[in-house]
Amino acid sequence: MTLWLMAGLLFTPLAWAVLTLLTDFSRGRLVSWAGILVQVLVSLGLWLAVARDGGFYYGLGGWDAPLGIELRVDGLAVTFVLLTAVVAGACGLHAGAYIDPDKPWHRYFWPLFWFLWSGLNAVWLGGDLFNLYVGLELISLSAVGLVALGGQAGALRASLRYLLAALLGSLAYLLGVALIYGQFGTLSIAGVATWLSDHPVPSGSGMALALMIAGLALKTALFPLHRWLPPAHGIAKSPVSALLSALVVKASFYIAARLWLELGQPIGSLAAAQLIGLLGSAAVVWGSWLACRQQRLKQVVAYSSVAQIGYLFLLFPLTFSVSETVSLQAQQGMTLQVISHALAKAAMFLAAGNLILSVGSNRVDALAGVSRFLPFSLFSFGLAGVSLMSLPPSGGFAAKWLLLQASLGSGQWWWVLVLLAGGLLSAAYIFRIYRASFLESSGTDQFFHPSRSLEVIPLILAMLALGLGLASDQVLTVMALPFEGEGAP
Amino acid sequence: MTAPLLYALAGALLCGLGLFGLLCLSHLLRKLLAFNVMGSGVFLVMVGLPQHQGGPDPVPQALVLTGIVVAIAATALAVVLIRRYYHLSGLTTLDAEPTSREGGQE
Amino acid sequence: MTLNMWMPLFALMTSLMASLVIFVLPEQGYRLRTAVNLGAALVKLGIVAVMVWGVFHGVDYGLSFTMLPGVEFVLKADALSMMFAGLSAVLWFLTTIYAVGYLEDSPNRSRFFGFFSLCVASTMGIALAGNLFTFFLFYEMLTLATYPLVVHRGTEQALRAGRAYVIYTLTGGAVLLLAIAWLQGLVGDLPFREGGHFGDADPALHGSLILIFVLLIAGLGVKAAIFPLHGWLPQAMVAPAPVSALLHAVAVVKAGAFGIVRVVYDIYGIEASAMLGLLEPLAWLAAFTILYGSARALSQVDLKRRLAFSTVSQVSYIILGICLFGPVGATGGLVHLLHQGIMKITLFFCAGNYAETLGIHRIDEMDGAGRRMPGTSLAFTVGAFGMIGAPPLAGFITKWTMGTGALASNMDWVIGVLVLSSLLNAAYFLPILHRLWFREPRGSWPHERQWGRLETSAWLFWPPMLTAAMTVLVGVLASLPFSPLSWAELVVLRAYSS
Amino acid sequence: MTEWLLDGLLVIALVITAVAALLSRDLFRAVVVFIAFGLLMTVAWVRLQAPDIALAEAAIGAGLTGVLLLDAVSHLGSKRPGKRTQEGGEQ
Amino acid sequence: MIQALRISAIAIACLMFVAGLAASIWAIAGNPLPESLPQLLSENMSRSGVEHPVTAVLLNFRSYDTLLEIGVLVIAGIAGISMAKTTSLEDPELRTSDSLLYALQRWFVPLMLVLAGYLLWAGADRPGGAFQAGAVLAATGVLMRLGGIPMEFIRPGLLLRLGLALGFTVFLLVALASAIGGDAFLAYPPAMAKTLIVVIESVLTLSIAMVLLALFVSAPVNDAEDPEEGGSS
Repeated sequence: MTLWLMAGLLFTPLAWAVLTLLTDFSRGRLVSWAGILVQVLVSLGLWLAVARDGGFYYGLGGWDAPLGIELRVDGLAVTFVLLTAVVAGACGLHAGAYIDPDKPWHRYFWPLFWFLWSGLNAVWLGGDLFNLYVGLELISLSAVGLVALGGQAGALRASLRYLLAALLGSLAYLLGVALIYGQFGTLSIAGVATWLSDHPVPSGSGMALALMIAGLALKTALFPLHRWLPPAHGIAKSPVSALLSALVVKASFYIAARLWLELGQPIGSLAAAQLIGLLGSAAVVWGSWLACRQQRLKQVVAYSSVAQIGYLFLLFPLTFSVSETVSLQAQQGMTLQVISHALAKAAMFLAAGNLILSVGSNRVDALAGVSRFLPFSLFSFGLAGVSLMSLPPSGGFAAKWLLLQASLGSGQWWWVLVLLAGGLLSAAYIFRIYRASFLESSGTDQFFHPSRSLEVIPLILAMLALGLGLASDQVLTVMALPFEGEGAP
Repeated sequence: MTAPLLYALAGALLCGLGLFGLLCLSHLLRKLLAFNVMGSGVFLVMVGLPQHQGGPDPVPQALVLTGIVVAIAATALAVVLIRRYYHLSGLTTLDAEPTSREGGQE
Repeated sequence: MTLNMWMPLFALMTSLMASLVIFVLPEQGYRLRTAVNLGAALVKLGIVAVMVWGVFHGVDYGLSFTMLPGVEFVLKADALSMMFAGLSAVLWFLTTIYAVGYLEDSPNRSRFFGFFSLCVASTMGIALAGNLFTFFLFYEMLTLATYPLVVHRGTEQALRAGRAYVIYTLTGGAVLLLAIAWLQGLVGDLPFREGGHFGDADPALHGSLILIFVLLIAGLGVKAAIFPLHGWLPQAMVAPAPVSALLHAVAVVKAGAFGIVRVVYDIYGIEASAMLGLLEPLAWLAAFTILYGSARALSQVDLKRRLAFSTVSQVSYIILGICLFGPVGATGGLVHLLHQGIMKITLFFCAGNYAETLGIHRIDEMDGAGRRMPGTSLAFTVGAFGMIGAPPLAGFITKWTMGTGALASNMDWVIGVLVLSSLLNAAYFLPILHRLWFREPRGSWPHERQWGRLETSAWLFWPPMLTAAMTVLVGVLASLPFSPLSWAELVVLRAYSS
Repeated sequence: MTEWLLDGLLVIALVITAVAALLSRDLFRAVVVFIAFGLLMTVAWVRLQAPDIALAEAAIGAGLTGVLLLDAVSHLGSKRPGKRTQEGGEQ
Repeated sequence: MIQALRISAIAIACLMFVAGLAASIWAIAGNPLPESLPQLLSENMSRSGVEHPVTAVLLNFRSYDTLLEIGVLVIAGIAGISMAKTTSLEDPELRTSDSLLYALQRWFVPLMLVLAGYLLWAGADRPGGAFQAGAVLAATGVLMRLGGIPMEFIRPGLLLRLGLALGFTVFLLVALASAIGGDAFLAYPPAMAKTLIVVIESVLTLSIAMVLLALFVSAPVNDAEDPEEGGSS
């Protein structure tokens, strides 16, 4: 059974990528609906299986690590797989209605979309350093392709910038992998961690970890390496922006976090941990500040991603040389932040796309009167905003609460200030949008009303982000499941 | 000091060169060249370092083979993007940003 | 009893569901929306009435589940929660009636009533929250739900007020969150418990506890509009009259005051607060706010703005009362939670009536309005005299009880504050009454009154009449069981006996 | 000894061609030098006992990449659509 | 001035980076290797179905990597042709009348085709394989293209897309079949391993050549544009 689920998870996106390559956009849409259904079911099935039996390692091709590639299927991984199924599924459905099927180049949307999805699944489940590299490239290149799809000069400039940043990040990561292989003779993260647990740390491995994390930080757009992100996320089509902000940046962060949690304690140093935390804080402040100053709606949302990503990097100082409880709290906080930001940001980008479609302009000032005539899309945007401001009962709030507890518990009170200030700053840019939309400019409804299906999808995502806070204990229990060591099922 | 180690160190140097090029050169095709130089450096480290002690090792060789294919894919994609970008805007660099600067410059 | 377990949730859900249904209803569905609104309000009144009866007889209403590792989501009903819940249930009903009339032809009613119900749901949650964490959840939800109400008109002025409101309250919320998280990290999850938790706190923790108390008060003080943190309140009066009524009388300021009561009584415990030396400075601050608010009210020419500063002053009575460190004084403070609500909502309803019917916004336009709108003006007069503290109205009961309490706990200076504040109250209310009744109208009114018809729409007319009647009744019948005074005595009794 | 000399010379040549490819004033020449760099890399792979990579490098690294880039250079240098702002080869 | 400062700062940073990297490499080179993968590899070679270790790693032990890598290649191809001119590929400017090139091509093309075939065939037990063969094939195509030989099949139509998808599809089908018949995704039955690998390699060669060629050919771009959401409208 599990075999089938795994095969389905790895196989469907790739197969659907090929299938949709052979059709045009409209037929690709039908095919993709079926694929989304399959993916959601398979992901859910795997999630349930892991929730029941615990995690396991899965050796591809029947070869175990270190010779073959092993997938690590644990609670965290399947949670992210499920998250991807939900968010990417929603974006796919939205895109089906949102993207103009008559433009001939849009037929290539679906294959790229499915390749992106397969890359994401590969990354969530990956346990092999080089395989993660290939997965990352799969994600980056399809993301670049999606950004550039049918775009004008601005979109191409953004995608080129994105491509160069992503390639540089991958190379830095690969260099780190090369050093790791040179040192440990294996590519399996678990193998390295096991070896390190009963041997002294060999000299020179610090550089390897630093390179990998630096490369991944560049791909995650950690301040000050964030400058490629806002143009790319701001200029892409809304479903694409949603995918990029919600999932793609999380993939590289996820690898960095996995590496840090497995190897950070032996190899890392306090200074490095604090430095990364500091950069994350700077991202929170600087990203929010720039978001407040943007004139265009999607740029606001894109800069907000820069800020929200900053929170994630507080994981590094909060898990280094701290007590077991604090570390657990920080990990849980990070996970909730990833999930809630993915849901909320996807909802926000999709809603922003709807708003732009209705208003006919991407400027923030153009939103005047929207609250009166398009309450629905605005409402989704607002709900997603609640989660980004980390106000209760959203998942963002739960994450912030856990991170607060972790900071206070470890005595690193300076992160508390960052968390609180970040919440207020995000409120500043989100309320700016509310404010613009509440302004009563004219009494007539001159807006285009998008179809209901376009409006419902962001609303559902936003509701999920909001409700996550109430259900976070249940979500966290699945992630903390015991891991069943070696033996595959 | 063995020959593979020498190549690994040369790889390190090429990485640095490529990095410098990626950061400093403004012409997009030059950036692409720099990326390829840096990639070659990484591949040299990848193969050279493990072979320093153990002799020929097929695993990193296979990895590098994969890496080369990924690199050519990325390069080819970049070339297409650059040419289209040039076609639409007449620019070959990303430096001068005529539009998209309002409000949010950094 | 499983039903009892779910009762608090039902009380919460009535308005939450109403809000969701209203959001979905089309803008034109006027009748249906009104029906949903009033129906939900009535159901909620019923539920709350049952719970008041139950709490009086010692029934335990409680619901909890784990929300995050180490943190529970707790809803439970005790005497104090029922006080606030009862107030909001009654006034929600009346305000809804009023708002239906007030917004008869204005746009965005769906949005308005949706957030209006959401706001009441948050208030209910605040009342029924069983620990600080849950309290905070609803406290922030209230901020969000009220923002669209404050900026409802969509004018530049409204948006400015909304911005001030959000900056103040969210900053306060952040400070509060810090305090709560810190407390949680220090001592774990604390349910609200009569008598508090820190009666025997480790002396090593005293420093942190004092600091946390200051943060808690600072966070809650924003909504309670304590002196340096009150700036948003006068600005927020640009909102439509029912919103002001709700903001000032029930929801926002009361949420802050109620939170302070919770912290002092049910988290720190009154003895521990006194032992840590926290009450005295708070009392001084409250006293200053009372006088400051009244003094500022004197110079306002806009009617609603004057009422707003009056609110700043009146809410601090509650805080002053609980700081008196004695059962009698505390009763005075708590009962004002209800009394101030009833009186202030009367005044805002009347101000809304003047604005809506006659277009009056400034005090100097009110000359002779008493003859044009005798019912409304009568209600206004009752409310104003109540505020001043004339016997036997609601305000008198408060001031009398507090004065007695102050004497009992040897804080004689409070008497001075009470007297001075009453004089100031008189000084800013009596001129209005004089204008209403004893001056000639300056010109003709936009709509002259027709014989045989109410002075304004029935939706607008009856709510202030009812609340005015209540102002009289709670004063006259203060000694009956289930009157606000006896209920406050019950709360205080339970707080002090444990 | 000769092997060391060969390796040393090869490494030096690699670095020099890399520098030249990056810093050459003329873009066309830069690409040509880059192809030379690719050929040197092929030799380096042979020296590292990696014939597979050497083959791939010769075909892909030097061959295809080179042609691709040369084609791009000629395209970017010759036809000028739209506004002409920057010269291709300046740095 | 600022530009010069910036460049020298970056240069210094890169130098420090090289120094740090070299130091780490030096340190790592001095440490003993805890695990010897080559040994493990040679022990398992007999079960891989091929003689050449690199091919075994690429197409058996780490075949998932290769599968995804072909995915990367196909993505690049898709992204490339998504920007190609859809109407006419035959850009007259591209036709070169260079007689040298023409002569070269007459001699080279058949030679290169043979070379590609050899590389593919050799892959199983000697250096060589799908990538090299595919690259050579693509290079042949490029040469033909530069020589102005029309290649209708590269037009972004169904045929091209089929070609792009072909290698990947076969690989995927094998993977799926192994999941159905065998015990894991991508686990070949040992008896059929060699056949399967050869089949996969052959179609991969075609596909790789196709993708690279498509990327080369699609470089001339179309003018069609979408309105930008995030642009400055």
